[in-house]
Amino acid sequence: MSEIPDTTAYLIAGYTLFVLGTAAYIIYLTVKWKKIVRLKSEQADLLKRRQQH
Amino acid sequence: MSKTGTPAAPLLLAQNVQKKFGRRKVLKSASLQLTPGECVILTGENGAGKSTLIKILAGIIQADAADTLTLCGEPFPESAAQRQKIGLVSHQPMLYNELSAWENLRFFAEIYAVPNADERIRSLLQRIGMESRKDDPVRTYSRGMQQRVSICRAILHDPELLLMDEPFTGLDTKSVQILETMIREGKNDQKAILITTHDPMAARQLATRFLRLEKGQLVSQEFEL
Amino acid sequence: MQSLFPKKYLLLDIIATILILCAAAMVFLYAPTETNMGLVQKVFYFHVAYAWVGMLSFVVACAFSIVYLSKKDLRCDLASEAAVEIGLVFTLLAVGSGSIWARPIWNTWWTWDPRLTTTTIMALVYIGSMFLRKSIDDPNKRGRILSIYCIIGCASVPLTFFSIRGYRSIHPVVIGGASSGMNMTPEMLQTLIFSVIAFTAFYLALLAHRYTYAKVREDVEITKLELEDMDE
Amino acid sequence: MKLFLHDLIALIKKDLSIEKHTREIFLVMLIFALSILFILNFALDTEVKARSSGAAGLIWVILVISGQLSLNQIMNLEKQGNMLEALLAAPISRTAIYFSKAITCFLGMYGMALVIFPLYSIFYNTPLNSAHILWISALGCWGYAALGVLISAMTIQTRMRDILLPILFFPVIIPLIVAAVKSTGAIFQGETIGTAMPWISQLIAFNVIFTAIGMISFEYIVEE
Repeated sequence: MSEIPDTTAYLIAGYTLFVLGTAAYIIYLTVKWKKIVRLKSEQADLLKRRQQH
Repeated sequence: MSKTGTPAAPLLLAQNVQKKFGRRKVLKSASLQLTPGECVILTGENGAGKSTLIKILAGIIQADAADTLTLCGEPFPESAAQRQKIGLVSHQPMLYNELSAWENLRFFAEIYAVPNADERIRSLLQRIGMESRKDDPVRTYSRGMQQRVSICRAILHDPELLLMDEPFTGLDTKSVQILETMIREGKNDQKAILITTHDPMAARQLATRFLRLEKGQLVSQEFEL
Repeated sequence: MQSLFPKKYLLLDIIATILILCAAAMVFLYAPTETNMGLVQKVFYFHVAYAWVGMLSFVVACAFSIVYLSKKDLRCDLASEAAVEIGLVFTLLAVGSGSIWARPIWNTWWTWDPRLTTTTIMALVYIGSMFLRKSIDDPNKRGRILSIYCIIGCASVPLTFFSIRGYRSIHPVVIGGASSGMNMTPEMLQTLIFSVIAFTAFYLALLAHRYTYAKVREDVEITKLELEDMDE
Repeated sequence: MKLFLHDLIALIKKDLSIEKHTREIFLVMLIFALSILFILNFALDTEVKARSSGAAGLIWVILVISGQLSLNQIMNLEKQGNMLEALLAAPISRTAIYFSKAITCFLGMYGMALVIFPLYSIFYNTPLNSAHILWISALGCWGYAALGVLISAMTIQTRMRDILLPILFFPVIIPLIVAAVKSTGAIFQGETIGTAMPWISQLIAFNVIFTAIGMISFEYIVEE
C-alpha cells in the first residue's frame, strides 16, 4: 500500500486560513456594528433633547 | 389654485405629486394646475425642490407617486409623444458646446420633427440677433447668448407647455428683454408657462399667478401687484 | 440596543455555530484520510463549502437586485449589499484554500482550471460592484445601478465558465462530485454534504447580521436628515 | 418604427459631427492602440507575436484596452452640458439613445480594428488569409460596444468616473473576448468557418445577450 504522503503542513495552513479569514470578517462586522450602535444612541439622545425644547 | 372660472380645460393637471430625492422627501404633495395662456411664477428657496418639480413635469424624472398627472387630458410622462408638447429652458444652456448654434438647432429640430426647420431656425436666430454668430461653436458664446439659443431650442417645436427653470440667472439686459418678449408672445398664443425663480421680483409684470414651494407643498401666494 | 449582537438572530447564530462544530468534528474524526492525497484532502470539505456559499451569495444578491428593480424597496438593495460583501469574503477564502489544497497535489499554487478561474473572475465582479456602491451617494440611483450591474455580473460569470471550459481543463471536477482521481467514500460524501449545509446556515446568520447593520446605518442617515430639518 | 430610425439617425449624425469637430475619440484611440502595439512588441518575444493564436490574442488586447477611451468619451459628451436631461426631455425613446451611443462607439472600435488588423499582419507578417475576419471582428466590436456603453452610462454618474469603468467592465466582458480571440485565432490558422463555428456561435450568442441586457436596462440607468 503506497505510503500516504505527509501533507499535514498544508492541512494546517488550509484550516488556519479558514479560521483566521472567517474570524477576521466576524470581528470586522462586530467593530462596525458597535460603531453604528453608538452613533445611533448618540442620535437618539440628541433627538430627545431637541424635542424637549 | 384659485379657480376664477377659467373656462379652458387645464393643459397640465398635477395632484399630490411626491418625490424623494436621496433620503429627503423633496415633494410631499405638490398640486398644480396650468391653463393655456397662463404664466405662473414659482418661487422657493434653493433646494426646496423647484428643479425637481420642473424635471418631473418635463418627463425627465418620474414622480415616486402622484394622484393625477395629465397633460392635455392624457396621462403623462410615460409616452415619448407627450414630451413633444413641452419646451424646457434650464439654467444650464443644454446645448452641445462643440457644435454651433445652427447645428444644435438643426439637431433638436430633427428629433422634435419640426416642419420646414431651416426657415424656422433662421427666423428665430434673427430674432435673437445671433444670425452673425450662428456657425461658431456654442462654447465661444457668452452666457447670455447661450441662454438665448437655449430659449430658441425650447420654442423651436412650438410647444404648448413652456417650463423655465431659473431662466433669468446670469442674463445680460438684452437677453432679458428677448426672454420677456418670448414669454409675452407665448402667453398670447395660449401657451402655458411655468417659471421658477428664487427672486420673486423677476418678470412680475408678466405673471398671472404666483406659487411658492414650501416644505414640499405648493402654496398659492397673492402679491400686491 | 447596546448589545454586542442584535438579539433577533441569536437562535440562528447558535444553530450555525453548532452545525459548524459538528462539521469540523466530522471532517477530522469521521471522514477517513484519503489514500493518495494524505491529510490535506480534508481541506476539500470546507473549500467546497466556502466556494458553494460564495456562488450562492452571488445568486442571492442577483435575486435581491431583481426584486429591487421590480418593487423599488430599498431594503432589497441593502440585502444585496450584504450578500455581495459576504460572497466576496467566502469566495476569496475558497480560492485561497483551493490553491493551498492544490499545492501538494499538482505542485502549483494556481491552475487555469475553468472552475477556479471563473470563481476568481466572480470575485473581481464582486469587488467591482463594491467600488461602484461606494461611489454613488443617492440611495435610489445607487440601488438601481447596483441592481443592474449585479444582474450583468450574474449573466456574465456563467458565460465565462462556458467560454473557457473548452479552453483547457486539468481536473473535470463537478461541484460535490468525484474529485480529481479521488475516490469519494460514502463517509466523505456525507461529511461534504454536512459541511455544505452547516456553512449555508452560517451564511444565513451572517447575512442577517450584515443586513441589520446596513439597515441601522441607513436609519442613522435618515435621522441625520430629520435632525437637520428640525434645526431650521 | 420609422420614427425610431429617424431619431436614431439624427442622434448618430450628432455624435459623428461632434466627433468631426473635435476628432477626439477616434484619433486618440488609434494613437493609444499604436503605442500599445509598440510596447507589446518589445515586451514579447517574436515567436509569440508571430504565432497565429498569439496574434489574435494580442490584437484583441489592444482593441479592448484602447476601446475603453472611446467609452468614457462618448458618455462624457452628454454629461458636460447636462445634455442627457435634454435628450430625456425630447420625444425620443431611451432605447434610441442607447443604440445611437452603442453604434457610435462601434464605428470607432471597428474603424480602429480595420487599421490594427492589417497593420499587425504587416508588422509580424501573420497572414490574415480570409475576409471572414471582417465580420468576426465586427461581431466582437459590437458586443464590446453594446455592453461598454451600458457600463459607461453607469460609471459616468459616479464620483470616480473614468477609473471605475475598467474595473467594472473588463471582468464582465471576458466571455466575449475569449470567444472573439478564439474565433479570430481559428481564422488566422486558416481553418474553415465550419471548424471555427463553435466559437463563432458563442460570439454571436454573447452579442445577442449583451445587446438585450443593454436595451432593457439602459432606461433604468439614465433616468434619475
